[in-house]
Amino acid sequence: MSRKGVGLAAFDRSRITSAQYASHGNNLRSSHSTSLATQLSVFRSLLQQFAQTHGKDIRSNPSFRAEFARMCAAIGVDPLASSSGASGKDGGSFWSQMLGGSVNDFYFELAVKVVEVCGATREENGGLIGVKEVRDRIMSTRIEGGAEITEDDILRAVNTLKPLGSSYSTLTVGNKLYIRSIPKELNTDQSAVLEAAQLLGYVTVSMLMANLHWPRARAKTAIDDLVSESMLWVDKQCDEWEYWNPGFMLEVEEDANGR
Amino acid sequence: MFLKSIDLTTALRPSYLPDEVLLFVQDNVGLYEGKSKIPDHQNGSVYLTSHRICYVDNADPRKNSAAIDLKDIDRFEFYAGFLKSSPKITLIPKPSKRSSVQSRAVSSLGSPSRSATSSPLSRTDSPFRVPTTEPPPASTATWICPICSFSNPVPSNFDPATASAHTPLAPCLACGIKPPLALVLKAAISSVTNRPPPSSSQFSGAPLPIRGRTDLPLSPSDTSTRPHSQSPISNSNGALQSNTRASFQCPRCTFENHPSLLSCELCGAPLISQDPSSGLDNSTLRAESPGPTLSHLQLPGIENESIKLSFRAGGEKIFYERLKGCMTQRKWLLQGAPPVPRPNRASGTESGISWSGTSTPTGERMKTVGIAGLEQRRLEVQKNNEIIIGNAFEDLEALMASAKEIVALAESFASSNGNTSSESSAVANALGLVTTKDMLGGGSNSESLYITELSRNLAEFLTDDARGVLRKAGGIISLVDLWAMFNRARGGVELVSPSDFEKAARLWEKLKLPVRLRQFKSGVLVVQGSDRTDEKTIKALLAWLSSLHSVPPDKELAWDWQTFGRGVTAHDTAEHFGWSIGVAEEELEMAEDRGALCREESDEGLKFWENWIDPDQSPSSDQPYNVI
Amino acid sequence: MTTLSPSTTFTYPRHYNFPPFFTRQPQLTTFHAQCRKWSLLIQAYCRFHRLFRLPLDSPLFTNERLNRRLVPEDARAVLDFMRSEGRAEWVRGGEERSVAWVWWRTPEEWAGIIGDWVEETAQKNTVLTLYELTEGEATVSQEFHGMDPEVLQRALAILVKRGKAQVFGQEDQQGVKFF
Amino acid sequence: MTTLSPSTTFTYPRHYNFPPFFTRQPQLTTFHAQCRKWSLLIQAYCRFHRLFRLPLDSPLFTNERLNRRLVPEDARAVLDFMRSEGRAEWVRGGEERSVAWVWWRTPEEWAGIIGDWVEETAQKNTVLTLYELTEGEATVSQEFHGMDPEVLQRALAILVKRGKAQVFGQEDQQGVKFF
Repeated sequence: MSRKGVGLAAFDRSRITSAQYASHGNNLRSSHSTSLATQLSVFRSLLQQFAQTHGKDIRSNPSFRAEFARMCAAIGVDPLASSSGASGKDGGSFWSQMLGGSVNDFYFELAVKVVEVCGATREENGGLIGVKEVRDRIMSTRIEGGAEITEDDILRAVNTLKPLGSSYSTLTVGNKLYIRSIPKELNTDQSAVLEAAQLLGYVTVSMLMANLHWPRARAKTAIDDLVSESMLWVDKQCDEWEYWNPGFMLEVEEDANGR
Repeated sequence: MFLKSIDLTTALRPSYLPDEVLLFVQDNVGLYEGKSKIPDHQNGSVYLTSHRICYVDNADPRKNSAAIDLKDIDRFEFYAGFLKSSPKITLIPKPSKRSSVQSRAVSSLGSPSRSATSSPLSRTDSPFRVPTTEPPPASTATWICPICSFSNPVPSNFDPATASAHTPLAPCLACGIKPPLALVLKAAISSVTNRPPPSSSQFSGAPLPIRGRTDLPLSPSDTSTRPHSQSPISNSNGALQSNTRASFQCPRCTFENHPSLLSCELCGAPLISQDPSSGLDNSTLRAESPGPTLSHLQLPGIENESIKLSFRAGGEKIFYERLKGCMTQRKWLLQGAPPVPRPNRASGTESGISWSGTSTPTGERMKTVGIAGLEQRRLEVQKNNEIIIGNAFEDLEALMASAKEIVALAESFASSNGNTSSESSAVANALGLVTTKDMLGGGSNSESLYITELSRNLAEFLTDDARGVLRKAGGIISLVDLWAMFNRARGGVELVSPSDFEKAARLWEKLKLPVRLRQFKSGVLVVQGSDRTDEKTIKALLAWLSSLHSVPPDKELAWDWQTFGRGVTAHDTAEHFGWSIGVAEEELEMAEDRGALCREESDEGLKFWENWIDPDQSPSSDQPYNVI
Repeated sequence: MTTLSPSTTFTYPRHYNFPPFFTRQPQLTTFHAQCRKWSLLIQAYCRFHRLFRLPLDSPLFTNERLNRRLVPEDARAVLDFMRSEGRAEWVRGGEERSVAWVWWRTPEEWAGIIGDWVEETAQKNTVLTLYELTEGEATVSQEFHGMDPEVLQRALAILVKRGKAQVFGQEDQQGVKFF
Repeated sequence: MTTLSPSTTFTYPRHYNFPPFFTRQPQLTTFHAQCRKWSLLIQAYCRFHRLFRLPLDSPLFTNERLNRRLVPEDARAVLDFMRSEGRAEWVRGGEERSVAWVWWRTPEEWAGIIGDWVEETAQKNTVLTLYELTEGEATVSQEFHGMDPEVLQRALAILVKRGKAQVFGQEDQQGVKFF
């Protein structure tokens, strides 16, 4: 606006232009909202049609499920946020209304199973359990033809538990994924010990001192802390006590049956 | 007054008779007697069940809650409200002197509300479900799509007479493009001329002999008009009812639908009465009030006044529909009747693609839908048994693309008008599209009725003595475990999401329910009775620990256990009080924090003892002697 | 868990090959979990081999392959735990707490089974000798066939208390009448 | 509290047999009470055994009967507490903070005691060798008999500061003159 209006004329002109701007703003906004409306209806119909053809795929096919969840995360939408039952007056997200809760029910049901497995093994592993072990236990109780469950599903199920208080979370120690169902965190020494135990299934004080160059006292305290949390079991029937990770109870080879 | 007082459960909700099923809940409702308002009955929620209508007051539920037995109601009228006066339903009691059958017959006939369908009269008691057979080829009108020349059936509820620019048209099945209005009009009119006489677009309620008629004149692709943005409250309580799920019977083909469906799965008849305007809060712009046409007989000398229910926040139409369904079913008579068969929810949706495609006035052409639609059509024909996941991903791509656009638009929409000025949000509101991301993903964060009902339901689940969930958990249970237990009890269907569960739990305090949510220092959330306090817990712990002074141990102990007693682990505490180990740890650490306990770490794990190191910290321990 | 496979060998659970399983865990909560696992294993083992008594030096407590052994005093701790669960009892007589009854079926359960069998075979009001009950052909197919005489006594004593039976006769020639 | 019983063995306070006494208490108030109790015990122990220095791995910190132990780093925390009370000091040299002086009697108190003794025995203005002071027959009955030479130095340094004494001579042949 290089031309600088002066005096009353300027005053009028500016009022007119601001009116124009306002009206322009308005129709921009209305066209905006209408385009939003069309987009919303298109999305609704697409979702509806998608639900018809692929609703059950989500439940049965893990790779499809992973892709679906990944995309939702990509656009920052959480289909699991609200219950499917909440398709009430103004509750319930598009997803739950349209997909009829097949996504919700699958993940929440899995999360319930995870909570039950963690609860049952709390005594023997102190609330720290490998995702692989959780999957094995759930798969062993699954009825035939039930949905195939992957570790990725379990991690996603655990993440849905966030709003229920901070006790459930997932963590990686070394190359292994764990689910923690207790609020206490592991300190660096303790996770280093657990990581070392992943190799052979156990650690000894001298092994830690040799590999991690720790003084005996430090190795001993880290191990004792884990033992007192039931996160390590001790085998005293060997010359140097071996501290085993309880997760290995399931991984010791299958064939070694009988004496 | 035929209002009776009712007793409430611990969750301040009407406690139901054994076979009574809750059909509908609606909050902020007021009661009128005759013309005048009933004092302190003006703000509560009304529960419609198969036997009664219960009113639970918000202010003082215990004192002024009331119920009306359906069997006392002679007839009921619907008043859709005008300008400021909110919609009401008037319940006229039976004249107590003579229950003339004649007047009853008149009344049941006399209320053909304007609603699209009135339930067929000759109802066999157990509504046997029509088998979902492959619908026969459409005999109704079809229009040819100008784009892909696919012959689409004219939606059965498309009435050429009242059709106008506003009537939503179903897009073409193949390419998803909205047809021009003229084309559909022409097709519909041409079909009307050559169709058999009783062809009024609205299926009149002629009594249908249920058995044997398989070739129902159904149009396969019946399109229900644009479902109200204000979708009816899914029978929220029904959905919450874990075992018997109240279903909603379709007035036209008596098919048992899932309460949350808007149009019947089988015949597509709209489950709630039609209302052309699709505005969000349609209480203001209402066509004409569907009042009863028949002038009701003035029976002289009715002593008890009629009761009016005034709905101040909508939901009256759904209430009216459900009440009508109830009154016809007269469930309270079939005391011993077998329960309504559960509709199988997963009824094959393969058979009919119920497009609920909506068209918008501007009919903007959507490229992506067209092509994807064509592709989908071809695949649909070829793919009957094996599932091609490949195209599923394609659909997923299309779906996600449009979702992405919405999110982008929603964000730009919010940012463009910055302070979302009231006027622009009003526009958005009017168009029923205040789409923030959470509406798309997380559902509305407003305190919906669903959450409050879930909250009450949860409180009941906890405190109901038969199940004794809270009692068995020792009076305190972690929120995660409760969530798992609650969903486990629902048998894996319609599960409650953690975030809704937590929202419901946070409402207990406001709803003055007997349970509380509590957060420990470590962040763990637990649920406990509202009367539970730390002091009581500490007293219980100390009482137990001091009792160990007199219990001789089974094996030799190295310390003077008469003086010091014994250390207890979280596991021992959990076993003694019935807590979970997690809860036991938290309570012990709380007691330690308050100075009542001290800890011993050893290879036996962590043990807690009475605090003999600093005895004057522990609350006035009754032992007079100072040990140290 | 172990399924009672009709095959000849008893299938051990996977944690039978987990070395620390044979060391009494110092941590009390861990030890409790260890006891629960041993209790299930011992019951399954005895059910499979139809053993009613288990000595502390039973081969079950030694895993040759791992060269690990649950030493008697730790085994005693486990059996004490089972006693608190009502799943074991120390056999009186002989060395104190060295052999235990393992109730993979409690005497009450045995009483029930015998009672049902009597009802099914309509042998009420008839007299059966104890020998007949556990060694006779009639009961070959029954689970309580070849049952330990002492356990049989315990079961019958329960039936007597319930007023469902009456035991008479002396030492080895005892008979029982069911009502 | 513990009385300096003339008998041969040191009597431990009752809480020495209270297992949590050996675990560092996370709750602050309880921890302070724990430190105060340990401080009194350490001082009594050292006074009884006439110890001036205490290493972190001293037998005092291990209770054989309870099979419990105050681990070195917790012991260090207790001694730090005593240092803040003026009842302990880390011995310089050697490993950092691994041995501490225990002032069951502070150097000032020692200076006072020595000063009084000198006065009583009217040995003012006479010269005494350090050795004589702590090892001589004259001081057998005195508390500072057999005192740690370094502590003696500290005590005398205080007297010098107060102008009550004058130390001279070199390394091992030092003497002191009192005024």
